Amino acid sequence: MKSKEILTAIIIAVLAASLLLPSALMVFGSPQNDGMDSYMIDNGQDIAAVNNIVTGVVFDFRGFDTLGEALVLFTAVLGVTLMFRRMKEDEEYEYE
Amino acid sequence: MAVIETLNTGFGSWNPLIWLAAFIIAIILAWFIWLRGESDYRKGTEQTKPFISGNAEPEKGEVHVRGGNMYWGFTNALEDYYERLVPLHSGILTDYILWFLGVMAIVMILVLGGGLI
Amino acid sequence: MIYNLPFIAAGLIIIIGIVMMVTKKNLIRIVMGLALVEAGVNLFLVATGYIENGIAPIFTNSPGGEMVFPTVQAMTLTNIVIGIATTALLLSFVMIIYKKYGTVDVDKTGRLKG
Amino acid sequence: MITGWIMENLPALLLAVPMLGAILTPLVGKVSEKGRNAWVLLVSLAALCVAALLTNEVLSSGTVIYTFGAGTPASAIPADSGGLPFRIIFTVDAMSVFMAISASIVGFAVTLFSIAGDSKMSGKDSFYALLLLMQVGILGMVCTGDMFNFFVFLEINSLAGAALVASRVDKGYAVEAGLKYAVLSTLGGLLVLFAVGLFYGQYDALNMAVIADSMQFGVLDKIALVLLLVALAMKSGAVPMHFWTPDAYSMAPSSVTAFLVVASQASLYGVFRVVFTLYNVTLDYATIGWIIIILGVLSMFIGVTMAIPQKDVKRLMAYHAVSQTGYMLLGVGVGLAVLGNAAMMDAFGMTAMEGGLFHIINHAMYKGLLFLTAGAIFYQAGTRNLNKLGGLGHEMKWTMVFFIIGALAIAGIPPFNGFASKLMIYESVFMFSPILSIIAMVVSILTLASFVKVFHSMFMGPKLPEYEGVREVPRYMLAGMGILALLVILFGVFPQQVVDFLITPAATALVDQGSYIAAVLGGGA
Repeated sequence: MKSKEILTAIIIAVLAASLLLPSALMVFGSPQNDGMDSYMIDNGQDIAAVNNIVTGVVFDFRGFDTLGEALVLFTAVLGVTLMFRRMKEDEEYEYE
Repeated sequence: MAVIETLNTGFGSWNPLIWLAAFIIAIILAWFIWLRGESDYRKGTEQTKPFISGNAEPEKGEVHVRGGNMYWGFTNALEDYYERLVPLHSGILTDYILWFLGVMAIVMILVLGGGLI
Repeated sequence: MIYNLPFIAAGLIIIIGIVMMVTKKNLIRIVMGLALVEAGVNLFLVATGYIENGIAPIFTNSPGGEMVFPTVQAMTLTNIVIGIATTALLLSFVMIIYKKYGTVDVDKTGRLKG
Repeated sequence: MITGWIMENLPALLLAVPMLGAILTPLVGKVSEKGRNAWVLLVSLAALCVAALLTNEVLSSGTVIYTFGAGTPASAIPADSGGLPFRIIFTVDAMSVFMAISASIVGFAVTLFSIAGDSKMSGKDSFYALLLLMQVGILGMVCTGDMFNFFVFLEINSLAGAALVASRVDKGYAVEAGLKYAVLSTLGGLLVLFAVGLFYGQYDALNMAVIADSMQFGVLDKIALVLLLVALAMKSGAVPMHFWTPDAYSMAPSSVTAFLVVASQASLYGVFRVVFTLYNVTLDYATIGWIIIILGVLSMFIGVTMAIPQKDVKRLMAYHAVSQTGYMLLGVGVGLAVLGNAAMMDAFGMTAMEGGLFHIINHAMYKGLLFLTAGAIFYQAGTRNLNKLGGLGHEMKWTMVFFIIGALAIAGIPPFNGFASKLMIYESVFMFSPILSIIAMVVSILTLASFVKVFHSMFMGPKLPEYEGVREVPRYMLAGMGILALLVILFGVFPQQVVDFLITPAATALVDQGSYIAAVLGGGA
């Protein structure tokens, strides 16, 4: 099992390097601005009629994502109820 | 007609309708041969019983060749290969995650290192 | 000032989560590792939209000045809810596995194999 | 007027119909069981109709753009956006409708099958709601033109899938399979989200067309590419990341398994979309192409050799699903490897891609059919163990016929649809590299061999005493299988029409990055 641990360490090291590489290449505090976000900040009050721009993004500009988020929650609730349902007598299959 | 149904693969073509016609002709032929079979065959009589030189018929379950018996020779011939391959499917979640991350690490090296080589 | 520290922290949290997922033997800890990865990704997302000395993108009583980017914050909010839903479903799986198998050891729950 | 409204809002309706259906299913189920079955059937039929209308619309008049929340949904850049698409935009091109129509057909057949096939199960309100939610996830993934939206639908898809895999608890085995699927796909999904964050940090954009337009292929883009590529390839079940596939496919109810095949293909669509639309020629296409080819060849070979010694029929078929995914990766990988070379692309690259894409819809049909027949066997015989089954052909004649059709199609025997796409892959890959083509043919032969085994041990042999009471399955199940069997034959007999109508536009849409960008951003890109 020694070689497996070494392999694990190598994999983790490579992934760590590649996930930490962005922190060396991106500059914190001055993001790239191609106009999308500044446009939202400048015009969000007019278009979405909100003072909190994040609210405007969540419920208007990207409202469809929020619907998707609610669906994920719905999915998880259905999944959990499916797991803890009362099962019939001979429903379960004996896997061999 | 022949042009419409022909599949062009870029190098040649293949016409499934001819195949289909051959298929249907083969089935009709088989049906024809079957029709000419023994006319005194009667269902439910002793004719339908298997004839095993007068010996008693074994249990139905023993006659049937089960799935596990098939390709025994194949898997036995490739035993070395299967002995290496099957244990990889260990069923342990941690191993599966490691395989996923391992492939990701390899591809990461290939793609990021591609500029250096 | 705090040069790129949030990005480094996000990367480190993700890596800690991944290490936890591949080294721990308890299924609940594996799910916790997943939650850590998710936290790291969330931190990374929020950090990409920060502007130095920026204020929250809220105009009510705003002190004035540059505002940080709102899109990533909205995305993070969405992802937090998705993460909670996922974690809840996974933990309920682990509960059923414990009920049926009597163990949450990852080595002993690997019964489907080959 | 109402037709005009429907035609205008087709992309939204494509999702809204199953979404609303899923939310109302538990409520309808409270009223009556029969009503719920009819409701689910109706919803999935309506979704199929919408998908067909949308396919017709896209193939006749080009890419459809749908902007959520803007004044007019059809405007690519909404009036209030200041020249930038900051709202969520659905970009439905030929490739998207190709995936959507195949998912909807399988979804309808699966629902029809499941009405009778899962009647022994409890908790069916949640079950059907989750089935429809999974359809929402798949359709959303293939239609969206927004990276974060793609992630959200990916999560819906994998969570609903995991819950459905675990739905027949089966003394904990099914839950174990569901846990493996859920953990791996959630980890993959989070890495996809990290890649989305990388794109956002560089280009301040989430729309695929905008990202594709400003793609630089710097170091960060390379990292994002690897994260997206490997995570989505894992979700589509490519070797050596396929380990969850046999577990999840074998323990899920059969109707769900047939649908999980489509869910995996939606992730495969994600791989192709990322590679071709986001990066296209900017990436090092030879390297990435070869990576995809190697994944494909490994999938084909290891998948089929692992299938041969299996004794659980659904596990065996699951390994074949891995193996067939390899064909798609091989075909499209060859297309990618010669992407920048116009002469080679004309000579065989396009044909290889068309073969790979044609195989997607063919695989969805025949593998769905095979899993449904396995489900019919399990429904009647109560076991999936090939060492126990036997002699079922005497009573289950229709199931046997459907199984033969599916098995011949997957083995690439003419005149069924598997042959058509495999022929295209063999011939074009032979021009690229003969050895790959030969491997593909050998894998096909091994596939046939292992299905001979399955056929013999399930249907042949004397009537066994333990299956005395076995009868043909109910009509609904036969109808579900019949639809898919009919399509398998039709696609096999008229392949050129299908290729001309669906596949060539899809392959062209995939390769032609410029027109995708132009459809969203307008003008020459």
